[in-house]
Amino acid sequence: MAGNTLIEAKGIYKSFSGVPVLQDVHFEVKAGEVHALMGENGAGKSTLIKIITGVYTKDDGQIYWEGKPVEINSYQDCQKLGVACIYQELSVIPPLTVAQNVYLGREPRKGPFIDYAKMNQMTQELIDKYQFPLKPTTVVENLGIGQRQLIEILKGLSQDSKLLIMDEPTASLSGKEAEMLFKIIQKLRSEGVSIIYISHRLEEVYMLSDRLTILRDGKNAAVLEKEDIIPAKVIETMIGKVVDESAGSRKMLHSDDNAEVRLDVKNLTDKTDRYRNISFQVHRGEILGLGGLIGAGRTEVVRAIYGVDKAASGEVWLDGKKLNPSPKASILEGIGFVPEDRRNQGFIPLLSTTKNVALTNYDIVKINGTSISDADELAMSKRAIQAIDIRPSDPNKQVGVMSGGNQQKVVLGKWLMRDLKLLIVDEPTAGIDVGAKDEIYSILEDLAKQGVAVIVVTSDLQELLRVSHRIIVMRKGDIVKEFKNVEVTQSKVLSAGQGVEEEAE
Amino acid sequence: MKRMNQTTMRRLISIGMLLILVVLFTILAGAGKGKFFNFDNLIEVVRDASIPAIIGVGVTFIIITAGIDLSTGSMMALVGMTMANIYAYTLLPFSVMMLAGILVGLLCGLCNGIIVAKFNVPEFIGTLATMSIFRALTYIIAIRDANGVIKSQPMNHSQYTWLGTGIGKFYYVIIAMIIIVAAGQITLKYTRFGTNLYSVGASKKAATLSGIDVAKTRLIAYVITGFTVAIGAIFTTARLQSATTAIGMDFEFNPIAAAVVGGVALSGGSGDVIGTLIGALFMATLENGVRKLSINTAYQYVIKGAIIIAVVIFDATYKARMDRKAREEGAKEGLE
Amino acid sequence: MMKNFNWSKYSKPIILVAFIVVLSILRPKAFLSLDNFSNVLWSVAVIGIMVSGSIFVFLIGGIDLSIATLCAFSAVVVVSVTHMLGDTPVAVIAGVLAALVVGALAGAIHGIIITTFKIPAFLVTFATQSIFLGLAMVFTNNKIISCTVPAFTAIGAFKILGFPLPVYFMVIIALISWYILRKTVYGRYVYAVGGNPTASEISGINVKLASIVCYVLSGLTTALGGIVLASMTQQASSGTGAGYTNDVITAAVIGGVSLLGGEGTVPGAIFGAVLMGLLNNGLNLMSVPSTHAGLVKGLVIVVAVAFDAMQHADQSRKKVKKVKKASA
Amino acid sequence: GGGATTTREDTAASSGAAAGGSSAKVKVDPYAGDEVKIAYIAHDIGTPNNQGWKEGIERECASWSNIKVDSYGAEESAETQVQIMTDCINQGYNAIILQCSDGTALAPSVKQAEEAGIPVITVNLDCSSDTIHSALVMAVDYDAGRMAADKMAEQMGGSGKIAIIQGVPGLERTDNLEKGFRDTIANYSGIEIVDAQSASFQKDTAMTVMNSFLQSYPDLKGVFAINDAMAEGAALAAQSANKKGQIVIWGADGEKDALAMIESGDMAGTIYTNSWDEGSTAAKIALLMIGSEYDYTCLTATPKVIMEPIVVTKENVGTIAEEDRW
Ligand SMILES: Nc1ncnc2c1ncn2[C@@H]1O[C@H](COP(=O)(O)OP(=O)(O)OP(=O)(O)O)[C@@H](O)[C@H]1O
Ligand SMILES: Nc1ncnc2c1ncn2[C@@H]1O[C@H](COP(=O)(O)OP(=O)(O)OP(=O)(O)O)[C@@H](O)[C@H]1O
Ligand SMILES: [Mg+2]
Ligand SMILES: [Mg+2]
Repeated sequence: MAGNTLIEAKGIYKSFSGVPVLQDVHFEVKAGEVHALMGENGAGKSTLIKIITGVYTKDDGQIYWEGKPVEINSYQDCQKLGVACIYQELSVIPPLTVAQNVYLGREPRKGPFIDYAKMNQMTQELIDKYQFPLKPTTVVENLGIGQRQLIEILKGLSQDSKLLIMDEPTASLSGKEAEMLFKIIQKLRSEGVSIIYISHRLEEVYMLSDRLTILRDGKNAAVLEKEDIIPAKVIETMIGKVVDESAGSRKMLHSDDNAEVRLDVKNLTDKTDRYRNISFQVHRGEILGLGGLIGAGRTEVVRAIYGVDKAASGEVWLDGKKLNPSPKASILEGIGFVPEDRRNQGFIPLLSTTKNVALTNYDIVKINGTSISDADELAMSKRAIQAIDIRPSDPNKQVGVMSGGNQQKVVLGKWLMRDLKLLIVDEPTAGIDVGAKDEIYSILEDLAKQGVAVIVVTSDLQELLRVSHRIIVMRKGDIVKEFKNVEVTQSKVLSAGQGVEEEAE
Repeated sequence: MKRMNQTTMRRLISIGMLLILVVLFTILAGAGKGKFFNFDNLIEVVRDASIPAIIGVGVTFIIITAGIDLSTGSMMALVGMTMANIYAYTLLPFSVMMLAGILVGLLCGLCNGIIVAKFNVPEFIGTLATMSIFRALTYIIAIRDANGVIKSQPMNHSQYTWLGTGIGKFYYVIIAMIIIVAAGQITLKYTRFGTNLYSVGASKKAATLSGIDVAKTRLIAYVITGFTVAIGAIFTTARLQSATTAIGMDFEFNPIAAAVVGGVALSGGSGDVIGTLIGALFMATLENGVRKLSINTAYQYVIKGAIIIAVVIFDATYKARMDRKAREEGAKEGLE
Repeated sequence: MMKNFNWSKYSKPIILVAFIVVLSILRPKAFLSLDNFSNVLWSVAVIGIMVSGSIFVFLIGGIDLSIATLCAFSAVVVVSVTHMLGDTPVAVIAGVLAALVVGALAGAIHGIIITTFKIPAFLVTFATQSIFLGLAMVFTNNKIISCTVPAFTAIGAFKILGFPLPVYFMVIIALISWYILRKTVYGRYVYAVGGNPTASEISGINVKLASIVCYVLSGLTTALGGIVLASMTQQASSGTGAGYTNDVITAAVIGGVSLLGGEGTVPGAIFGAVLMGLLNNGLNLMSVPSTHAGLVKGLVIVVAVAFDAMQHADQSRKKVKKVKKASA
Repeated sequence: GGGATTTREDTAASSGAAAGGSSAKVKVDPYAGDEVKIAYIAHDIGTPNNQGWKEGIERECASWSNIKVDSYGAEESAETQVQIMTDCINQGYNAIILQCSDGTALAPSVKQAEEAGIPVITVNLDCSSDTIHSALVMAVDYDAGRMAADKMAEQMGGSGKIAIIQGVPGLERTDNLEKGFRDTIANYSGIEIVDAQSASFQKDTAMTVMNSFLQSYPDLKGVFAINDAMAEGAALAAQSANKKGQIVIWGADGEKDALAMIESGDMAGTIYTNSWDEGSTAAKIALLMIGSEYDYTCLTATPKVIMEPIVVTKENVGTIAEEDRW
């Protein structure tokens, strides 16, 4: 199937602020293949993609298109060649409609004017073709992150390109949408379109890719042919150690009903009906998984528990004490919260790791009179960096320019510095590499062992099964199912989320 | 479709607020000849709004890209003084004089664009600097009398001053405003450039990743503003029948205020030219109406400020409600 | 060695030193004297005082267009109250306190309106600018009210070690402001709120309260600026402080404060104020005609800020060669 | 630019310009108790002079209950002032007292008002000379500059260095004042004008400018500031540099504070005009014009009422009574 070399990047160098990110990288994609690009967080995958698509200027190296050297200085240049790219950081424009976003810069025109009727119709055709839950005229700012990801994908698909690059397209998709995407990818491949596929979800990569390039610390680590893509080997090449990635169907860890109840949520109901009568408990040392499709209302529920949004009615009790939730009160009561939208809600991009880590912890940082002890603040951030291996390990690095995975570690790291009773994590590993994922899982498990109650909201079914002691599935604002001390499979959870009862039960 | 209704609703609300203001002044200052509410006075209000509205079209483009232009007042003076020089020292036809003025406006806009978009100087400070540069250039080319003292240059040739008048009370400047506002609105809503403006304003990074030439888009917005400023300068000098170095002094906040009152967010990515027009009308009504109250100037300032605050509070409260509703709609849509 | 030099870090002191060197060469006698430095500092004192407080507003991504008229209003308040209470030293103290209260109140009103209704600071302060001007006119009946009470004029003119009091005020206020921003928890919160209000909210910061305090601090220093200005000129009117809004914002931005919020330091802002003071002083000493001064000033500002912006952008490019060599 | 300007032929303009004439004049007689309203349109309502004029006008009219005065400020902008003029014409004011921001720019509006039968009395600044209107009440700035120069030269003993503190460039009034001053100083061979800097009419800026003058010219003997606020600033700066009374500092306008500083020896002199008097004179003329048979179109020039500027120094400052200090 795979034919001649379509695009080739040779001897690519790139550095930011003097720190080398890519060194002598070689990367080659053949016509009609799905080529996966893997590597740890910060390995330089996204940077390589941005160089290929002209967003960053390379420091050195050469790119060849169908064997001929080309200069790509802007995204338009690569569009002309027939390359489309779905970037990791979403590039949808919130004030525009879905259709405007999909055809941004390529709007169908009548004379000098945009032909909106045609554009909406073309978008509707695309939506129908791929069956995405979208409407052409919806303004994007009113949509959630998952839907925005779908728009981004639609935009890439609409370009009929020879090469489609996808940088972590499934990071904020739930199982159902991801399945749809995989089908689309397979269809495109059969039509001869080349695809560069970046993901931290290994099973996707194994399933989809024809070849695999692994980057490590900004250098080429390996190029594997389909038959050589063996999970253990890939992981080892990527991160230098072996991680157990096996999971599919397994028995829940034992969830002990007799353990002390830490969190008791009673009849929580939303003002605007995004969830209703939510009641559940989390015990000491228990990891509760919260599953469901995009838009099931899980995020809203956990935000209400933590106190970012106020629920219309219902109560939240922690260790037998009724809470009046607000972020500040929650923090002081021993609740930690990792929001799903990392970039917009998780951290302060302009500030350093140190200041981000310390932000929620000034009640425990040493303060002389009114003056923060810089040394103590720094020591705390060094502890966090050490505890979850944040890279770069420079505590003064601006978090805004760090890779997504490391940003997530910073967001999580600050909660590990305090004594927690309850930790809520919403999509904790979106866009995080296997190694780091594994670390995060073990951090969550460690916390649980220490008696912390943990709530994990995740759309990654594998993850849900991997970490949860008990699973609650939500659908359209209601709790529809609980899996406790039973055998669960991904498909059972999925069908509960979709509202399809399995006959097998 | 829902969103369509929402913008329409908001538009209706802002028109409503304008009308309330008109009614308020009609009650306080009276209707009929010599009062607030009569044709002659209302048409003057529109006339007063037209220069900020015309220049506001360009400024709206810039603000939509999350930029700002503080140099429009000085730019007006420079354009005016350029034309005054041609008027005074040459016998070139007026059309050539006006073209030269427009050219200067475009060049000024280009300067701003280059400083801001190419050299990445923050908009506020970049255009604050050009504000003093353009004013200084105006002084330098100012026309001086035999003693070397700067003087105002009359430009009272009837072939030019007709621009300052109208067909009866339908002033040409109002007609120009309607044309420019319409052109601006169409550009904004129905061309790629317009979409690009919104994209750049919403997120420069996302716009870059979508293949939009961010620097070029911003630059063109500044150049367009240069054009609208030149048009504003032409109508102003035609009405004043002269050009002075003081034209446009402290003017720069007027179009910005018109835009912002009209719902163009300074953070970029939202608003439109019609909003700016309504904002300009609102500000002009306020200025004019407060004058009719026959109260001490000092209190006029207080009342003006208080009304603006009251109105924006109302608008913000309303907008917050609309936005929440729209998000809920969006969320529901996602479920289907 | 030189190649490793971190230009962007030191660009500000370098620009300052370059300026001083150029002026020293061009106008050695007039420029290089203690008196002149004292004068320059004195002329930037008011801007320095005001920018030390306004920086809080800029750091949370706000802006204050009412600086000039609030300055006028508080100047009017201090003088009127002093007159009202009989021009005694105690009256002066009462006047100063009254003006500070007015400033703090004005700031609180700004903060409350802006945060409660989520209205852009630009609009609110654009409106209050008009209100403060009106109030200043009401209180003075559009006149200049002068005040030559020694206890009052001393605020602006009394000298210690050759430097007038306002210079010390500037230094003290700047130090306090620097301390708050650099050392206290509240300072950390200000940067966080400016950098990402949503994330700050989730991190348990009372974003609303933190923002209101920023506006109050800005109001306080603006009022103090007004008091000092009134004392320096021995009078107050609705025109006191005209032009200071732009001067304060310019000083802050030249000093590296981002009007988008989250970025900037007090030393930077003071640097900006001093640079502007030196620039004005230089233009005066060089007898540049006022018609041309704006041109020079504008160009210097553009070049200085563009230079700073380029330094940021160029950082990455410079190191390339070294990396290549290392890996070759 | 400089040099001679070109004349453009305009056949259309001269005809029909004064066509409307005084026919539109409304028959009212303020002295007979008819309701009358007068508008005062200031360049900037917030300055002492403008306030002085305003109060002069108000005092003059205060004794008549049938006369109403409204004051407007144009925020230092000719464009705004033109808008207010149009507004006042529409409002049907019986007379307008106008302090032009810019004589040339306001000329069309003045013409329009007169054509509508509303007498316009300009104060302090004429509108362009071919715009004939009811009256002009003014001080002659050029002459004032000359008088200041002569007196200053005398005080300086005919020799020494002088620096000028200017206002905002390009304003006709202050430019004329400076011109008169310079022309006269040129007659004194011993006196040299070494520098001229703008302080934008601001007292605090003037202090800074004065400080740099003191640095640049240690032997500076005289300073002429184009308005009193700046002269006061210069005097304060001299005071704090321990040069009180050593430098001959002059201002212009004659506001209250400046007179006090002359008394205390901080300033050497100023040009005094009585703003109240000017204002009330303008108001008197306005009342005469309203409803009179008087037809301005038959004039060949605008009638001028010259308010004689008075040179004030320490010797005669005492003669200005407290109630004449504005
Ligand atoms: N604009 C930038 N400025 C400075 N440093 C940057 C910038 N973009 C990326 N980097 C740095 O370059 C390195 C590589 O980042 P890149 O985003 O390419 O990683 P990645 O492999 O895509 O990681 P992830 O899997 O987390 O997306 C990181 O260390 C990151 O901090
Ligand atoms: N900040 C927001 N802005 C706009 N819409 C939002 C926002 N947060 C949530 N929504 C919408 O509310 C709906 C409910 O979302 P919620 O995030 O609670 O669901 P979820 O089960 O957590 O799904 P997800 O997997 O997307 O996180 C979503 O469809 C989303 O579109
Ligand atoms: Mg990446
Ligand atoms: Mg969620």
